[in-house]
Amino acid sequence: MTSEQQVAQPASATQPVSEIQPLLEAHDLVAGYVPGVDILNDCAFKLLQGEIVGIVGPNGAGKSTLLKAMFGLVDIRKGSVSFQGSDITGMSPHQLVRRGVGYVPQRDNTFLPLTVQENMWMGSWVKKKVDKELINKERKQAIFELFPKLRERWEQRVFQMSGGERQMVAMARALIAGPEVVLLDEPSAGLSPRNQAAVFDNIVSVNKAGVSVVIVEQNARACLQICNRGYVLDQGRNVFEGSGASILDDEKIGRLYLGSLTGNVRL
Amino acid sequence: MSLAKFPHFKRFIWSIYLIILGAVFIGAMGFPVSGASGQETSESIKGRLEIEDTEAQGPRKVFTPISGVRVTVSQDGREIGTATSDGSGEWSVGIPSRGTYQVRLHTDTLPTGITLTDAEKSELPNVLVDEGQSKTVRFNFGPGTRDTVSRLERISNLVLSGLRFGAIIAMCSVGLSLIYGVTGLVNFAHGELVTLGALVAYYLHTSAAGPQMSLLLAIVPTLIICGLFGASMEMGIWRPLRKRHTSLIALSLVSIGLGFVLRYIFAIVFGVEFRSYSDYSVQDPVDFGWVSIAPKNMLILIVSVMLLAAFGLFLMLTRTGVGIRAVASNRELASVSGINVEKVIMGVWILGTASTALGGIFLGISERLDWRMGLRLLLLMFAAIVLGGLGTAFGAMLGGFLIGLIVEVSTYWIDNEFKVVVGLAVLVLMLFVRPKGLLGYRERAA
Amino acid sequence: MPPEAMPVEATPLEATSAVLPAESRPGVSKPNPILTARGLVRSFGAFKAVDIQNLEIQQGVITALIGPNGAGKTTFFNLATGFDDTSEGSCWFQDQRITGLHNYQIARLGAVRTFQNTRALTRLTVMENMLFASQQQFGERLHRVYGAKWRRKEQKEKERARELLDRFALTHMADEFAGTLSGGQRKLLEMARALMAEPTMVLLDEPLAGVNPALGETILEHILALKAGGTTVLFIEHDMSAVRKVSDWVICLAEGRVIAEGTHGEVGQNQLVLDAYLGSTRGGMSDDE
Amino acid sequence: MDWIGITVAALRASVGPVAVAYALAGLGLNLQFGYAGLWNYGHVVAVAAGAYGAAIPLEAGATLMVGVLCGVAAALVVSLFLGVAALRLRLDYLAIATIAFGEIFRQVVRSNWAEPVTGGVFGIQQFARDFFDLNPISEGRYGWGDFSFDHRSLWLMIVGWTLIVIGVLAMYMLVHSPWGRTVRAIREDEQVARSLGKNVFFVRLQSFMIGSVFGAFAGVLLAFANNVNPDFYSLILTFWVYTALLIGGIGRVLGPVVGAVVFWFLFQWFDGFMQSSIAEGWYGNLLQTTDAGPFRFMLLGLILVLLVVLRPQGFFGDKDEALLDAS
Repeated sequence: MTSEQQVAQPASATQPVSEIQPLLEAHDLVAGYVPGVDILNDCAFKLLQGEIVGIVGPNGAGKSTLLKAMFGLVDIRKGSVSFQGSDITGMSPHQLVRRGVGYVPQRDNTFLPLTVQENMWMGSWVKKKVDKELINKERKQAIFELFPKLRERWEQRVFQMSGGERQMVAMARALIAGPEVVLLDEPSAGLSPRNQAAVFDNIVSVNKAGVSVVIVEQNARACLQICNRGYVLDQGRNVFEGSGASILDDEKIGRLYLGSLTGNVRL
Repeated sequence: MSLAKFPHFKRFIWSIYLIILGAVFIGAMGFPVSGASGQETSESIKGRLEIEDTEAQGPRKVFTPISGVRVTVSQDGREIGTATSDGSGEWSVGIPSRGTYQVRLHTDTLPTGITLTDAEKSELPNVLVDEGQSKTVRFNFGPGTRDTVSRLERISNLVLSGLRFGAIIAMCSVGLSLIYGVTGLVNFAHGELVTLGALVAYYLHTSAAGPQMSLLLAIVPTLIICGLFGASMEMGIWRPLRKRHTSLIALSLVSIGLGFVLRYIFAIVFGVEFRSYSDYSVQDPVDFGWVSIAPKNMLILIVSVMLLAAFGLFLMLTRTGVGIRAVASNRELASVSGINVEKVIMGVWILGTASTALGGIFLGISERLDWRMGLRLLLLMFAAIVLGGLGTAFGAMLGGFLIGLIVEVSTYWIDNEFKVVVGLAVLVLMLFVRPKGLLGYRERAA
Repeated sequence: MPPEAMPVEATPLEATSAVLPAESRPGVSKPNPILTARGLVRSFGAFKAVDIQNLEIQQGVITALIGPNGAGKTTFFNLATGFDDTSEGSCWFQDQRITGLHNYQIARLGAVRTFQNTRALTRLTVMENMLFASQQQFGERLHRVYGAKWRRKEQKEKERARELLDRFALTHMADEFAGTLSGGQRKLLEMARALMAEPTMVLLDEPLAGVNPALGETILEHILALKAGGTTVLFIEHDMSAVRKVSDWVICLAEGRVIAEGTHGEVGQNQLVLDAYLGSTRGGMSDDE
Repeated sequence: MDWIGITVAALRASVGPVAVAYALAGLGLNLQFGYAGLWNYGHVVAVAAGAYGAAIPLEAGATLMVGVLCGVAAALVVSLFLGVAALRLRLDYLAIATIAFGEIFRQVVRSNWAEPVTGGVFGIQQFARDFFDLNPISEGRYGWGDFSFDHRSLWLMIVGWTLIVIGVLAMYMLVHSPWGRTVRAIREDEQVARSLGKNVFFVRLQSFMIGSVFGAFAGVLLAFANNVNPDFYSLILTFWVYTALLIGGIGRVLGPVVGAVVFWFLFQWFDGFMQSSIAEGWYGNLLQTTDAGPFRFMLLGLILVLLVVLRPQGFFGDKDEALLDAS
């Protein structure tokens, strides 16, 4: 988004994944909402600079919980999360946003009674130094490049907008703070197929602009197609990890975990 | 015991303790503990006897007081009390309780040359006094050029009075609505915050033990004290309870209990009688043709409107203001956007209690002070925020003015004693017709 | 695993006595419809979440409702069971127009639904959860509370509940608070509870969501057992292998419309369905078997 | 300080007619709030309707039976009206609507306009002669030492505790019947109840109205004990009943009875303690004798706060069943 960010290199095949300093990493996470019930059991996750990583799995596998645990929305009972090499376990969301992590929740991801512009202000809340002027110019421009539709909707209140447009506002809200990485919780949920395709295209362009992306998706196949790597979760555990293509090609994984009709589509 | 699950237990207990101690301390220092607290009835009937000086020059009317006139108050033939008008023409008779009384002016005690405008009106047969009211009755003397009040005049006066009352309700309920918006708390102790503001100002201004600063000067420290009080309540009580995921209904019960605690502390330290600020307690209305209004009330109306407008602009235009609206609309999302929600909630508590306290001071100036003044306003504040839309600041402002207007103007047709009933009826009606309120937005189902 | 559960050997079609419709175009009429929707629309402003011209659900068969996220499957469920307000059109359940009826009235007619997120009544015991569901609670009417009659009735219902709990392997939990059950057990309880109401038709909203594969198999067996017992099943599912295993008929929704109907084989070949899922026309479909 | 005297006086209050009335009102509120989950902050309406409904016809010369029936009928009518209107709302709106309605009711009955019927601010006195004529106990004081009651109180207590025994039995059967199960299930999740064919609104209305009947009996008893005075039926009464309920434990059949007894014990004890300690000059001139009343109310408010925070299950309840704690 901003010029000081380099255009990241996709994880190169020549370098073993383990030797690069990961951007976001989680070890042996145990977490849950209700006391005594762990949704995540020793879950691990790693994201390298510039990657798009997908997290897929059946409903209730703990995909969203993993995302929320890394973002400080769920109490972590065991394990650790680190970002850019420093420990961020248990930090609250607003601290993480300041460090450069963005997050787009699945539902209720826009401020409905606020205008698009006000939503953007809220997204850039942590950038205290950034005055309205800057938002009006640089960042607004960058957002308009990604989501041209928001230009005409700028002064409109979000509750008057359609689902696809709201999803754009939600993503733009997370991006306007200029994060290193955004965590997207089911960005395509509830959208029409055309809008879904547009969302995935948007994610790719966001990534090209230098932001690493983590996506949790039900729509596994569409998601994995744009991912460098993917994790398959079940019952709060990692059951498979590999490049997007390798997950898609794995017959057994496809049948057992990807679960949807698309599990049978061969590309 | 559930102590183990309540990490902020100590802080909680300490803050309750400190709140009580602080209030008792201020009270003990500030209010001379008088035997007056036993004197629970404060209803009275009073008046000022004066005659227009028709020969006076200039645009304003000049009145001459009439002294030494005897007035008798009786009820059902029983004499309650008698008073004689003093040098400024004023008289006052204390009465035992609310009810209907007869007031008779002894025409034989009138100075020579002065007669009643309408000789038949030496006795007023139906003077209705409300609970705690100090009723003013008027006798007209002299030839009487304009003793009949036209309908238009009456209604325009009621509208103005309604706007004044509405401004006070709006000032007080913005805080209630915003606190509901950002935390979901239905705060039944909000009325006590109104009282607190009025009483702290009383301490600083009127009380013999206080610094006795002028009322206008006292407003600033009052708002600071009340804002800090709101902050300490948030820190000590509401935040720990929220952290513990206490249900909203339990929170509202806590607020009810807290309301009791505060209210009875007020009763102990302030006493149960009605009092007034020493400044601005009596002011003659200024006549503007159709309407007449006391300057203090005019000022309250203007200042409130200006402050509310400024607050509205703050909410619309500044980053913090938009942040407050953002937290009110979606707390979770605000937090993941990087907004320090706890900080915003704290800000709302401070702003909310301060503006409520100011509303309390205004109420005290324009009416009177007592330990239950906020409680009496509480349900009207709820009516205002439900009418405007729960959780929105603009709804509370709009609702406040509307409720004030409705309540006051209704007395044109309906008896005075049903004022509050009318306001509450509007609340109930609104809940049935449009629960989301006038300015509430509907969330489109996904 | 419950001992009585039917082994999944016979393909669903062989177990069906009902004759499936000959054609498989959207909105085809079926021999014995139990639930019918005509011109059913649910709109939010200009956006139509559900827009179904014509849809019939056949009695006695297992119908799967599939479609991408946001296709309007759950909204259709809500409309059919009275949990949402229909904007236009109507639904019939066994020749009775149910649009405009209250949701509980529809349930009393015999169409009982479950919810996507399991909803156990946590501070009631498992047994109470079951008994509560029964439609024949004599003592549920206030004026009978102080009579003696309902106790006998309750005893009978308790036996029936116990049988069902046996079938769903929950007997040992009968007197525990439902709040203490694990996620999978809650899912089973919810299904058992729906059966306790003796419905003629059950509408299951993602019965396999959030359950492990082994429990998933069990639930599928229960679904097949339901059909064997004469209950019509309509279920929403994402997992195609599950759909293939149990469903006789598949209906695919996308953007609120029925885009395809037929056996799972036919629907699986349908280009529109593939497009709806993929959002583009890449790839083809191949059946594993 | 006369510790024994204070304690005996407190004990006397804890079983006296007013505590009995609180227990009855609590039984009703417990059904509404504890079992049905209805956030009713206007329970005082039912109590007041019971009191006025009985007092007005009795004063006009109706027989005792007719009077009591009128009281109950008045509560039923009022709660039917309120229930039909308010039970469709979300629960925090229900709280605001009921509290507003309570105040409307009070202001109307105490108004000059209603004075010919309700007695306005003065209320209605001396209407319960029929009730006390039935008193089989001959005049005098009964009891041990300070723990004694006059024949009127004793008669009220006999009737009241009989009503409580009947009420507790009736409530026990009610909540342990299939109907009670439905009520609790609706509290847990109304959507599930609807999906299983239960008429949620109707069952809620039923529980609301039954709760009001208990409130009405409490009102009738209070009216016999203390005459009828409109300002007695302010919102505060509702919250004292809540406090009593919280002390005894929400959602348990005996909770309100235990709670009312403990509440009135504490109420009277604090009062006695404050009176004597102030009289003995414990606080210098910080507190006067007239402050004893407010101070006692303040302490009770504090108890309400601490109970909700620390023991939402009540003094005697089990943590797992704490209804208040669930978010």
